[in-house]
Amino acid sequence: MDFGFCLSPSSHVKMDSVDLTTFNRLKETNPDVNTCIACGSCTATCTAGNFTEMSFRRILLMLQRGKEEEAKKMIQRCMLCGKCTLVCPRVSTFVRFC
Amino acid sequence: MKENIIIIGGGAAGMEAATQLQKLGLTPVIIEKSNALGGHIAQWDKLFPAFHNAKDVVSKMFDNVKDIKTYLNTEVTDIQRNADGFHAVLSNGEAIDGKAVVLATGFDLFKAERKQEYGYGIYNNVITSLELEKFFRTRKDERINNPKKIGFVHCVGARDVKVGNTYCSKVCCTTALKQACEMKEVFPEAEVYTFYMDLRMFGPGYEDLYLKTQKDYDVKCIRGRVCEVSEDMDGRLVIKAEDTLFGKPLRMTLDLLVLMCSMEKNKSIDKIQRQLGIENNSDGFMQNRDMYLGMNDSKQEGVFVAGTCTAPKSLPDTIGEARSVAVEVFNYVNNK
Amino acid sequence: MIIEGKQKIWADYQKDIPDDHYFYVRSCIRQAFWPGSEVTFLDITRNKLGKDFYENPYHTTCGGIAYHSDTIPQETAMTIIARQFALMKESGYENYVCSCITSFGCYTETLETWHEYPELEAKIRQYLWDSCKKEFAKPKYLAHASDIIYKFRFEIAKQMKFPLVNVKTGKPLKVVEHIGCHYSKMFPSKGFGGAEYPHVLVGMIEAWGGEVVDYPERRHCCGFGFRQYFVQGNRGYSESNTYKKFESMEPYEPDLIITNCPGCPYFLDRWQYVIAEQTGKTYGKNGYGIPALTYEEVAGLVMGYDPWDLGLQMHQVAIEPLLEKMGIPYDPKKKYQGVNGKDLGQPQCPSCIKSV
Amino acid sequence: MHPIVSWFTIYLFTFMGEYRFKGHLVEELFKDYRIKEGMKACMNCGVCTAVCPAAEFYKYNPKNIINIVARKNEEDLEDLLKSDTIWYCGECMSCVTRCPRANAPGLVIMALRKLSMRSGLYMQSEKGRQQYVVVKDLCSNILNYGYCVYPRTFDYETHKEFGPVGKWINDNLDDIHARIGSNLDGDGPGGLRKIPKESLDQLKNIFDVTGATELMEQVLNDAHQEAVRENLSDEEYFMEVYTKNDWQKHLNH
Repeated sequence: MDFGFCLSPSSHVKMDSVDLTTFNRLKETNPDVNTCIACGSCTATCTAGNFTEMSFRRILLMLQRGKEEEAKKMIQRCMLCGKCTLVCPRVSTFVRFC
Repeated sequence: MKENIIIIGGGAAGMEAATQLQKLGLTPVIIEKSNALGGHIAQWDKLFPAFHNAKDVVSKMFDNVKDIKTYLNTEVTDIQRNADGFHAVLSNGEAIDGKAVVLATGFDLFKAERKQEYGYGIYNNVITSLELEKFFRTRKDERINNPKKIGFVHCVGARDVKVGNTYCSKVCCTTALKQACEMKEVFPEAEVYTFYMDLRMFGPGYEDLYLKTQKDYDVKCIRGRVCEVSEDMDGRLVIKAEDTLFGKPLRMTLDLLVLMCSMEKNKSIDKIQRQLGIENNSDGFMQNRDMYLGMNDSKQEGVFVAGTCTAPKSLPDTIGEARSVAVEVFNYVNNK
Repeated sequence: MIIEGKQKIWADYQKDIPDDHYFYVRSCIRQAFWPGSEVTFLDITRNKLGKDFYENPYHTTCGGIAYHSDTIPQETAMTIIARQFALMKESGYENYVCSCITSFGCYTETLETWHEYPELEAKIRQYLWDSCKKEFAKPKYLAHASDIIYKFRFEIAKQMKFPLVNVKTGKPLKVVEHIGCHYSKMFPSKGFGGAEYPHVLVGMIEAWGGEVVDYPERRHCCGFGFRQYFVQGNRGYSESNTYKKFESMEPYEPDLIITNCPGCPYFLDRWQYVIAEQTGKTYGKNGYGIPALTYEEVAGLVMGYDPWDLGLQMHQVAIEPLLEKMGIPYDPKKKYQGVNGKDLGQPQCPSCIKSV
Repeated sequence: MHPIVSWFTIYLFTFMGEYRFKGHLVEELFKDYRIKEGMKACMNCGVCTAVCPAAEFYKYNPKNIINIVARKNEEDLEDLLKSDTIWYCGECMSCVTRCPRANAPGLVIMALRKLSMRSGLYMQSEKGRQQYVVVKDLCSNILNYGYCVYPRTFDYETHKEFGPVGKWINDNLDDIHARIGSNLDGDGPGGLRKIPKESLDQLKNIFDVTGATELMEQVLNDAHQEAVRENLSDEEYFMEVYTKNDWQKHLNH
């Protein structure tokens, strides 16, 4: 029977089932990915971020919350200018991942 | 006996104040309600930010006060001002006179069960930061049974209008990170999460501790206050929070949840405090004379305050105040 | 689970309500969907417990559902409420009890708001006079009808014929309690047991021999959401929230859900049917659902009322497995009969969830 | 001005980017007692979003609502009032229990919704336009029968989840209520009794003096104008709004 509505999927980040494979691989080559303090400097300075939703700190977060596809999509916006690396207070060499 | 300085409270502030007063040539008397000196810090295992043994610091303090007259298991039951200073009646039936009174009465730990949604005292695997510290000392707590996932909740009983404490309890952030690292040391396979609103790393080496927590210990800090804790079929804890940096609600199952309980004013001193005419500040702690130049002075002549009786403080803060109060008392007695 | 921890909270959150002489106000949803519940409540309180519960025929809806669907201003809802209070005073009562949880929330919110903003109270006083020429009054005590049953739960237990026990195994039934959100979430001190571990239904379950199930989504809303149900396009919200609760309670295999809000049992009942139709999933044993009953219905069952007098045939989820577990005799032929045995036909059987 | 003319003006204004309270939205919003009560200061801890049934499914975050309102910025508030966002909340008030700053996002939402309706901005969102359905159903139930929900206007055909049992109840309404002990449409006390005319008149008076009538008529008229614009009868427009379910658009993936 068509009721005119249906069950909606939950938007909760389900930490119990998040797949961290990619993030952990990234972490092995550069432990700096763990040290983000979400200050937003990378996003504020990002050349691509002026025109798109590109935010490096968000990419790191997406990878840690099981949104790998979204992260992959966003990372394509990176123009490899390297400004994020200059401004990061935790000296993350972001541009290397992109 | 007229040169006595009555120090109420034998914790870090009381002991250190007594030590310095003695060096300045006065006669401090410590009145401690419990059966040992040391206060809260004696129950602690390691100290932030560099994991020093609390015992080392405390035992030096014990050494310093070993010649100072100390009453244990004793409370002040009544205190009156007289021409020479103060007359205090003790619970053991004795009475002492003193030129000045130092209130070093410390804090009470927030009773975690008051934050009902966290289920302390209801769900087995919810413990407090103090209980975890005891575990580090004794390695005995049946609730801590090789946990695979551990969470720390910041600001329990702090920054919370609903429990009546709007203030920040200052030391819990750093303590949480310290304890998170220690848990990783004890259980290297465990995943450790902290749920914070702001990480207030206010002292020297504290920010380094934060960096180390992330980089070396792989502790995951999630920005969001834990909203609700419940228990599943297996007795594991289900928590809800918002991952506020990600902007989405988050759910997670944990084996152990540690509540970082805030400091509250030690209320067992309320009667004596009233007798001395010391008011509370807006946070419910004792009001000092001035926030900057009268931190250890009170509005009542001859009554001084030191340590966490006026606000949440770290151990170095407390020791600093204890030394400062000694100078204040010394000047007061000499100028009288 | 450490029960003493909860008991301490329950002891802290006890409110003072009188045990007699109430002005009783009905619930729109309870009357429409569970009419047997109010009939039973009044029969228990008046005839079994010998109390005075007066109903004034001039009372109306409190407007709470319209208020929370944002169709009427706050002042309108408050003036309707003031009119109800005025009727109470006119009838010579000062204890007010309502059947609806949304109402209870509105009454509490209104009284608290008036207390905090006296100028608003003055405004409503004037509105009441302008519109109804009635004298403004406030109740001395405000209670929800489930508070009354809670208060008399042990007296009811004394008259109990069928405890919440499985007669075949002798074990207590596993009962999920679901509290209406507006009972105490806004004002925790106004509910028995507070907001986090309400005792109002737990107390009934324990007094009547059942075992309480505490599951992770216990505190979650049934999903009514007012406008989220009244508009068909929004009902996915409502259904999804109920689904979330059932997924969470499923491993505990509850025998029964008891509610104190009139809306929740409707949603917890009907969404089980819709979930079954849409996904094939049922939460009871052997293709049945889990009955979601009002506290009056449960009180009636344990006291030996006939299930069809209670109106349990108005639930979509079949009640028969529960009746059999409790050893309550029933006549299947009478389930769908009207007055004097009039044949009313039978509802169709749904395809995925058993209804008989 | 004749009411019809004034509604039409509001409607035209909305169409041209004009609306009531333009430039005064913030001022108007902060007159609401629910803002006074529910809006303290937010520290972005997220407990409201964590427990929120709407945030679970919709693009909705109560904490963001509080932050936008706290900014007191006309443009931001206008955007909020014409969005679907404010209509996702279910008013369960679970957020109220938990907020450590004693905010009540649920009450703030109620104030926002009222202003969205009064300003006419609600007509610019799918979920906002639904107020027509809710107002029409609930207000007429109250004014005609004295109940918010009344079984004779609760129809199986538009509530299929009422189920086969619901259909059976619908088909045998008088018999079933008589069997179970309701006093359906009867005199005197009892469940579903006929509410006396005197009481209904008083409800109407209350609606008139407290602004409910004005709000109701505005909503019915906004809907009528929109129906005219879409070349639909009021009934067709009602069903369109009632059933429209662009659900994927609202989900928080």
